[in-house]
Amino acid sequence: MSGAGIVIAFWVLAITSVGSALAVVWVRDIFRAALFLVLCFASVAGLYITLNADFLAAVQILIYAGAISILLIFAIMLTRDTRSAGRSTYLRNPAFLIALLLFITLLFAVLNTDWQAVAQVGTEPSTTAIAQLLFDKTKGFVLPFEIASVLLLVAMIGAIALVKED
Amino acid sequence: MSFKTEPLVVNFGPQHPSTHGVFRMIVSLDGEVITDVEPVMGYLHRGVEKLAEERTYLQNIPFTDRLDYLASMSNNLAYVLAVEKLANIPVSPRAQYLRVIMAELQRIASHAMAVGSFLNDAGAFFTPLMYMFREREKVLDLFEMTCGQRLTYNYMRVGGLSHDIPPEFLPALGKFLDDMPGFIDEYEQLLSENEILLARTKGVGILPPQLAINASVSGPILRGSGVKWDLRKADPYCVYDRFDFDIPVGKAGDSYDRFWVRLQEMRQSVRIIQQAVAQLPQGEVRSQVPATLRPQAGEAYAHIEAPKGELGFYLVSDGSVAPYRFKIRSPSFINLTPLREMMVGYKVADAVIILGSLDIVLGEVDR
Amino acid sequence: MNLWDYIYNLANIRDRITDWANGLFVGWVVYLLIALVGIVAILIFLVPSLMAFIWIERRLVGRFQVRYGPNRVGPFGILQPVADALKVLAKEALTPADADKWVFWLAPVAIFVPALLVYAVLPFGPRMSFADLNIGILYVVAISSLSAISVFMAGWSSNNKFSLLGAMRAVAQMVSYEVPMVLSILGVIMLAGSLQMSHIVQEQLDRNVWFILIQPLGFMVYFISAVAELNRTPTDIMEAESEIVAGYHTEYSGMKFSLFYLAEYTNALAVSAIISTLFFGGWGTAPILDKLPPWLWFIAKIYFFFAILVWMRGTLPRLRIDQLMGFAWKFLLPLALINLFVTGAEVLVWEEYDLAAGWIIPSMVIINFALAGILIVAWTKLFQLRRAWA
Amino acid sequence: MTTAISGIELANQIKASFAEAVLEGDERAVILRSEYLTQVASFLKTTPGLEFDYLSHVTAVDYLDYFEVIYHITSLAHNHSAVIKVKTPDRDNPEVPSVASVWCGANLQEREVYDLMGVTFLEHPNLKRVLLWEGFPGHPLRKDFLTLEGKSPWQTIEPLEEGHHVL
Repeated sequence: MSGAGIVIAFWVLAITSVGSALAVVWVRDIFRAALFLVLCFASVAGLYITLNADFLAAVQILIYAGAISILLIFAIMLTRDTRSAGRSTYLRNPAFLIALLLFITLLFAVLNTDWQAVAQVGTEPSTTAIAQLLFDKTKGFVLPFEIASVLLLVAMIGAIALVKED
Repeated sequence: MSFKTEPLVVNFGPQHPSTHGVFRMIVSLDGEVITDVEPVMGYLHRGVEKLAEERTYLQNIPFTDRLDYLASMSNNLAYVLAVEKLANIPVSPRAQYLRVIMAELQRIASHAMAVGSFLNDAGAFFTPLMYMFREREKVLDLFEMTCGQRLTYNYMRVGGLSHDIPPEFLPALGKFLDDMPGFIDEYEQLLSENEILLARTKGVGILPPQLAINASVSGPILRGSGVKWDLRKADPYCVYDRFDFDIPVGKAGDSYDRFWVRLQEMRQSVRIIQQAVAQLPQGEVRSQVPATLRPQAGEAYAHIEAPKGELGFYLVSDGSVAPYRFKIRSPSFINLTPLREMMVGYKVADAVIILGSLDIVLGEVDR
Repeated sequence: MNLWDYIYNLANIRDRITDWANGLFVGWVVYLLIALVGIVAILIFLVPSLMAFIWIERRLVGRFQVRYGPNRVGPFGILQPVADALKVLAKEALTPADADKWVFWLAPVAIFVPALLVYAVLPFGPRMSFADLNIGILYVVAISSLSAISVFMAGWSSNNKFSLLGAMRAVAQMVSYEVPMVLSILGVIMLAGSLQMSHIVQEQLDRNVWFILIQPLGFMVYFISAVAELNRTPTDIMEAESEIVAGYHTEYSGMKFSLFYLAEYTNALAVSAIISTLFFGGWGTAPILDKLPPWLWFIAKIYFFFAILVWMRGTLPRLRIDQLMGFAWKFLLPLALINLFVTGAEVLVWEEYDLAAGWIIPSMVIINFALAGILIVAWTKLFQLRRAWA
Repeated sequence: MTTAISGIELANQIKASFAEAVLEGDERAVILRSEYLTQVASFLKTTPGLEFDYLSHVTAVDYLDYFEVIYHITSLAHNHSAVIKVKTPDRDNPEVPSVASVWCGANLQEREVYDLMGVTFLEHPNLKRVLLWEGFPGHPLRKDFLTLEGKSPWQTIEPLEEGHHVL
């Protein structure tokens, strides 16, 4: 792959992802906002591909664009009146305050982090490397991984138990 | 834990693939569960009862063709029976037997359509419907041979039939009767043990016998609920008392039972026709009736077991050439009475199955 | 290299073009050119295949339904898809007055793009993939999960209650069937030790066993869930004609509708291809006819599985949504999980004794088929006990 | 064979319980006073030996100076049938009590009679037009329907909005 193509792809994807993220916030129609979120997720997946992280890209599509957005859509579906959902509420000012605080924190973090730039993007497929990192016998993360799965399972069973009618 | 959800009101029809014509159900849904149903009909109302008051008794026969257009012979029969009762007109034995043969062939054709479109409603992609069309086609060929028509026959006359059957009719009928039981066996094998069909229809749209009787439903729906009531046995008309046949009844009163009863009735119809052909006498098929019939003032109610249920004609005469009152007791219309009770609590997808199992024809519902 | 070599493996043509282009152009032009060649090659396969599929479906369903099917346009009605396409193009593209116009117009495109993207990784023969990604099958799963969103876009934007009902059903169904589908694929992935499509095929050819033999249960689960994702009968609840008119595409007409229609066939083709790849040895040949090009074998397998899909459509009635959901969660998911456990154990055995031991594969085939049979029967019985009418 | 119970015989049985209810009884039918209709109906439905549990049909006839509402009832258990009738003298405002509480099969049929003949059924659960649309002028099965101001009913539909009719 040539450098020029990657650069062009990066800029297109970067502008799309930032633009769609802004659209999520600004668009009044809540359903369209969700669709822009999907677009945002997808362009982030594209960014992963330009970094040769294809496993991560596929997972990004599968989980974020595929599953999380479906969850959002379900929530919209259950919303009583979506047409008026874009109107401002009494929570507007507190929300603005919290968002501002978060933004300042993030900005602070970004400026204070020592970013390690890599000269050359890895060309090898990253799937095996990720598997090595996760499941390696000595320095892997098998235990946290399993704990996370158990946690999810418990949450799922709990949810089922909560909504079960009888 | 319960959620407060917004009910969704959906209009099924008047233009919808599964309402079998222009019928409308206003269905309130909670998610996919039906909470209320209101049938709306009349989109095909042509005012037949009013029109018939302006025409002679003979001229009214074609109107009856257009009520339940899938069972015109039965409609003809019920109407001419009512006129004969009103004016005391005798009918020759041969005509009686031919009437029975035609009515039973009509029942096979109508039930074939009912079963086929019921399965179509269940979601089978037209295949059962096409198979059933194949069988109905044979009956229609027989009718075409008899009276030249394939849908609106206008074959029965007051005092008999419009004309005798052609000579090639009986051999063709014999072949049909030989083949038909095998086909019914095949359909029974293909359909009544299909796992998906069972899952979709068993326990769906249960109509308890008490409610069925109270709501005046008739025909396969009443028998599907386990009530052994068939006018061919209970109040024999024509020569039905001379034939040996069974009345199939359902057990649970669900959609499957109604479907099953129809399949079995096709079998019984074949039996009746076989006996009728064997006993068929020679002779005239039409007695002398004046073209402008003037029955004496009075009233008469004649009913038959049409494919869809009790089809009755209530005629009031004032001594003129036209009926003073021409009332049709249409089974499809009255069978819709317990629609709400049958549907509430089931899923949207069940609604079309239940409606399909009722087998309504809108020409008859709206008249 | 003679002509037969080029026909036998079409990748040789691509290599030839690459060599030729390398001498003429700079790197990125060659890159684009090869990509273009690949896209054209896929379209050359896809467009006639779609037309053939439409024709096959209509013909076959016609035969199932004791009628002729299309037989007027061209010999055996073979030009019927062309006539269909022309008719559809001439139709008016209606947009409902209260529709969300942007989303309404975008949805047909959005449903067609993922359907097409899947073709990038299908291995039509040795080295004959557009992009032989090393995450191949994961890519397929990820991309096809996007179509749920497109369906919901169509249903929501139409502003029609039937469409919305269809869309709600579609989302619920697609999310549910994704789970057993992925779990059933996992068995194959574990056996092959790779996500790469060509590697999965090569593994089957090297070991001389199609994975259907070791993964009968996985195949069954995958097949059913894939059919459910395709929304064809008996699982076409999201566009159930007799219930909700046409579901999410009730309001679509003309070319926009035909995009949905084509996407359905494109997906059906892709699913047939994936089934052949994962379970039936991909381009692998049968011993007698191994002189035929591998890609022809692959296409033949695709058509075979499509014919099975048509058969199912022509035969079965439709399930209800709760039954369909119950089937996914209570029947397919447990079976897929059990299959996963068993396969895991088998992979360990497989690695312990090397492949040379001749008894391994036959015994695994026997064990797996017996297990699949027992489980299916046992689970069905269990299901029947719970059914109210049983 | 369904036995038709003669009106005279049935009238005597009804008179035994409701002396006032019967107006007359002829060979074909019993004619009841309309105010007793519901009581007699449930009497006919529940009395052992009669048990008319099945309402075959309900209809009405316009005899110009009065309406006659006719009920064909059947007993599935005993296989006999009977006809009961009610006359409504007031032509402008004909009223009959509803039997839908006794036989729910009367529900749709009484609506139809109301729709086409204009007989009001008192205490009917849902007395709306069934075949014609709400707002249809007149009741078409009445003998004087066509003299309705010399205007066809179709000309009476008024457009609600531009191009939209609500039927």
